[in-house]
Amino acid sequence: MKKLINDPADVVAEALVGVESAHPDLRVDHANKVVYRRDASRPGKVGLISGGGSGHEPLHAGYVGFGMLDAACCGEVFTSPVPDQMLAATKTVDGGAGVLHIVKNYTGDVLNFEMAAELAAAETGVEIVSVVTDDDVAVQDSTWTAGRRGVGVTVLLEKIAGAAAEAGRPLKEVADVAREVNANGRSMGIALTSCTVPANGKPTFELGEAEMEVGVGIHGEPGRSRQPLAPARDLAHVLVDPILEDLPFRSGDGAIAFVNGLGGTPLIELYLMYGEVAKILAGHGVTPVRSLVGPYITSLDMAGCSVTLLKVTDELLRLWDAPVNTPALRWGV
Amino acid sequence: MKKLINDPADVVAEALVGVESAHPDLRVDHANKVVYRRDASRPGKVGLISGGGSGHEPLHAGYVGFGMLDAACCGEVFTSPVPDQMLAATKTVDGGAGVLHIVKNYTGDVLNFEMAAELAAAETGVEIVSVVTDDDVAVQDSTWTAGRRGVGVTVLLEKIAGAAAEAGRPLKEVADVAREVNANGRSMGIALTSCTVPANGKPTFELGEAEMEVGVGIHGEPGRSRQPLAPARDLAHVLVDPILEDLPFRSGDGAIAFVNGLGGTPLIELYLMYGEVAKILAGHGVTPVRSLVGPYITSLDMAGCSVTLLKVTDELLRLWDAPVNTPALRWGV
Amino acid sequence: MPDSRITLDGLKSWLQEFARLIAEQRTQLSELDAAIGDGDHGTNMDRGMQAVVASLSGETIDEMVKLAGMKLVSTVGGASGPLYGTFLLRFAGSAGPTAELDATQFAAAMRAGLNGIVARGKAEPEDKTMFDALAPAVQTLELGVAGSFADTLRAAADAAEKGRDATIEMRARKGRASYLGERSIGHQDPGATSAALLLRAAATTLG
Amino acid sequence: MPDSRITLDGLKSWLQEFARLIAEQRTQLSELDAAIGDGDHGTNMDRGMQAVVASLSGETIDEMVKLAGMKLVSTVGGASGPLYGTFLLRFAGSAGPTAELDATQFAAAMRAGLNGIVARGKAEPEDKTMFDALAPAVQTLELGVAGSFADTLRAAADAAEKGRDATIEMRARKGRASYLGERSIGHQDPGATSAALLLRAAATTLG
Ligand SMILES: Nc1ncnc2c1ncn2[C@@H]1O[C@H](COP(=O)(O)OP(=O)(O)O)[C@@H](O)[C@H]1O
Ligand SMILES: Nc1ncnc2c1ncn2[C@@H]1O[C@H](COP(=O)(O)OP(=O)(O)O)[C@@H](O)[C@H]1O
Ligand SMILES: [Mg+2]
Ligand SMILES: [Mg+2]
Ligand SMILES: [Mg+2]
Ligand SMILES: [Mg+2]
Repeated sequence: MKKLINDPADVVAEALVGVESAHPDLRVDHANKVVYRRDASRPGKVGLISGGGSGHEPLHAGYVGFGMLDAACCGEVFTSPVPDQMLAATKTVDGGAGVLHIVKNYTGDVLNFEMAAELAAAETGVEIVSVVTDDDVAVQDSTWTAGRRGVGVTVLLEKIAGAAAEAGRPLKEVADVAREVNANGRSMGIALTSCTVPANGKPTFELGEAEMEVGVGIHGEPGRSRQPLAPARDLAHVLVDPILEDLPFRSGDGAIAFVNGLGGTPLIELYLMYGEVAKILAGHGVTPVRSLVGPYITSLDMAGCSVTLLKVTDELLRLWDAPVNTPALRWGV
Repeated sequence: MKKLINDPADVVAEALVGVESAHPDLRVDHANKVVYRRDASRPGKVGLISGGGSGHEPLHAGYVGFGMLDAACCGEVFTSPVPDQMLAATKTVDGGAGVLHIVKNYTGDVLNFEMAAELAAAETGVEIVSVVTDDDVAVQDSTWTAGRRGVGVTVLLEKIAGAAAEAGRPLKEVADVAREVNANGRSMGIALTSCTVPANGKPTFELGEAEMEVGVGIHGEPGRSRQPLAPARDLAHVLVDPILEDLPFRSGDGAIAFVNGLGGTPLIELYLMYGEVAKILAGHGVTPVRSLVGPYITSLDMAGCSVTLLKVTDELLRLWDAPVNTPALRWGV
Repeated sequence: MPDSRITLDGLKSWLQEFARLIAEQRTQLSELDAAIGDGDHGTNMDRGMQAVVASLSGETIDEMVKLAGMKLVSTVGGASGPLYGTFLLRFAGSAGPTAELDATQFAAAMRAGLNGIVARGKAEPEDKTMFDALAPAVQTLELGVAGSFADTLRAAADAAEKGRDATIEMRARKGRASYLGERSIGHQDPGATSAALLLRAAATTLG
Repeated sequence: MPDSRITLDGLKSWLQEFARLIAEQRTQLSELDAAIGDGDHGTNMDRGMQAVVASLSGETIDEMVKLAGMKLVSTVGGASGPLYGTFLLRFAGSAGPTAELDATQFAAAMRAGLNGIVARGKAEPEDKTMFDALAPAVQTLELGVAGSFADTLRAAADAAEKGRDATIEMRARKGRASYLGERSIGHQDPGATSAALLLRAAATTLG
């Protein structure tokens, strides 16, 4: 394992030291490992919190700021945070208009957020709505599983719901927008290499020199199948086709097209993939009205990428375009 | 070699297809492999062009846009572009106020930009000033070498000179600002793994499981020495100490502190490194008044990082803070 | 069953013994999880139970067990934190502010705990989870066996281990292992394995 | 030396033979570059010379060689593109709009080309560059040797090869290899190697 770290046990705590030094607009509660907007809470604004295991940076701490999250709860690497963290965050960001919990659909995350919501409601009466993202089409048969995993759509949802909250909309509406994003977004990923969890010191799984894991999860969970590595133009089909099968687009629909790097894949490859994805979309008459290309929800140092497509209405697009000011997404301000 | 590509020979051309689809604000001249601001040239504004071998994305194409570059000339991977590209770019972006060439100090880049400048001057009489970045303190004895390599400072220079040009300053002043940035910035990098050039198909160099290359170049050039991999807190000294020796800061000085990922290193490690760098700076009384953390000048899939420190005046800081709207750097707009 | 009073100290020993077994089998639990999950179940439970035993206190059973449950929730993370935590919290709620439980009250508290796990995790039989080890054990405690309370506890621990072993052939439908689909078959569930340790610890300390 | 007229066709053959030798030794040139540079010198030169021979045209020597130089500049990239390109452009300028060169004019054109390389790259003797192969060859052409022009050309090619070999012991002070410092010693310079091929091609085709 070759990493820029000290003791593997301290990775998250020490990365948060760096986040705090690098971003004066953020405030870090080191005891609870929660990253806050410096100006949280804001009276009358719905509070947005998210969180999960670390190792997916910039998700979630990189999305804390104006127009997006009010707080991010950072668990240990690939381990969901504990309820105390979300409890503290919920209480801190509550500006009287309630708090939205954005939770990726993993049993650990769901249960820990759920307990936090119960505790917070019991302690303070704050109104909480949880929205769970489950956009990973790699997990198929959902009556037989814990349900689809939450992946790339989470980024888009945090931005769009964040804009709705920033616009002063009430909790119910912010939650409805969030659910609409989740319902209209799908993702699929492939890994070219495994990630290496610092505490384990060795790759989570082994892949042959000419193999890829199709449908990989962002914690290195196995996907649909292991297949021979193929040219980018074929990989784009491997990623886009199952999404289009699952979420029928009609010719003329607009989409936010998001090609995400998993951590170890450089931007030149992601742009090349984006070109291939755009070609396939054009073939289906789908217009990528907005794009996002880069490492936005990663799996430590895993090489590979994921594609997320979000079918958008004019309203969702307006919210996407609204100003945002976070370490990882910024425009209009 | 595991990459998201088609034919290795087509990587740059196909990545540019993706850049064009993803960024409607940019225009791509595919024949010349030049990326332009859609609104170039702007009458009366000094034109800024840069370029170099590809494989360092987002540098340079990711810095084309309002407040930064007018055009980026993309060479083949790690091969400098040819004069035709800079000639075309220079002619296209010239708005009557002259053109600044921003060139990283590698013999190939310098010579090709130089020929382009001569050809452009001969053909159109456009006024051109070239500023060469040479900030890599890993290359020591410069009377015995082709001089220091241009690395991280290039990113900061493109931003700051871009702001000066956007503010309508004349070519001489824009060039002076650019030279001031180069004179006050230094960088140092380490590699944990080699990069793999698509056309070669195998790593450029070999590193043992517990080794690092100290002072590596962004094309995988050898550095000062090969050393055992060490904890991040020691690596921060390996990177920052030679910079501070070379560019004496006085206690109270302000700096832009830039921790750059080389392509294969995830953000969580870069933030951890930033925390370590900030501690060392604090020990010297140097205040990181602004930060930049992420993969901004990369070496394909190389794991590792570099640190760049730029000593700033209020004026440089104002230019840094000025609005910018490019794929990779955006704020204030 | 007048020989079956369970005291505050007895419950303390139970949790300590559970912590000891978890620490002892930590690597094994994580390896089971690595095969069909994310390889952290042993680390998670060990971190939690060490924190629990380091802070064991309280004058009544509900006080002590509630504290233990909260501690587990605060330190484990992952799926097992809220699940085991809820188990203890509901156990405490059922036991109430008392210093002793009889066998019937103990079985009722265990049932309440199990119901808490189900309420939280929605596990059904044969989903390949800790439920599959706990459910037969709780049923054994409720029905009792011929002989002493100690015999019942041992029978419950045996039932838990049988339930644990039965998870090998199951296809996971809950938790991370469910992503594997068919490929989860043939592996023993880590949560069921730690649950069997909880019952074995009870047999060792409460009988 | 009335036997030493160099025609347009002769120069064409020269460039074609140079392209052939580069293509033949492409891998070897890149390997030399991999040791002390970035491993692309063979690829760069081959790409460029293939483009040159594919577009050879012109009625006069300056026209043809200028076109060849421009083509090289437009297709090579890297350090060697502008350097070899400038060499040919200056050669063309010195030769002028003629269809033939005599030995003296040829030597003068070669000197002009070399001066172009120096003007562009600032190389000094023993910087471990193409200069170290070209300079002794040009000098040989200027001085001539006893015998025919063909003998002079062969002597020039020999001088270039000797210069090339001498780069092995030099420490690079120009180009990418200079970053290696001491560690550049012991490796033959790729640019000097291709320059020796240019002179060998001249001996083969112009003599
Ligand atoms: N919905 C559920 N209901 C009951 N038990 C569950 C459920 N989901 C997971 N589990 C149990 O949790 C165990 C995994 O725990 P652990 O590895 O600590 O958490 P995580 O999966 O978050 O890493 C599984 O072996 C299983 O027994
Ligand atoms: N300043 C210079 N003057 C003369 N020749 C040079 C100079 N710099 C480099 N060279 C020559 O160029 C060769 C390398 O060419 P090439 O590999 O094609 O370019 P690059 O170094 O840009 O990859 C070196 O071997 C050397 O002979
Ligand atoms: Mg886990
Ligand atoms: Mg090169
Ligand atoms: Mg687990
Ligand atoms: Mg080279």
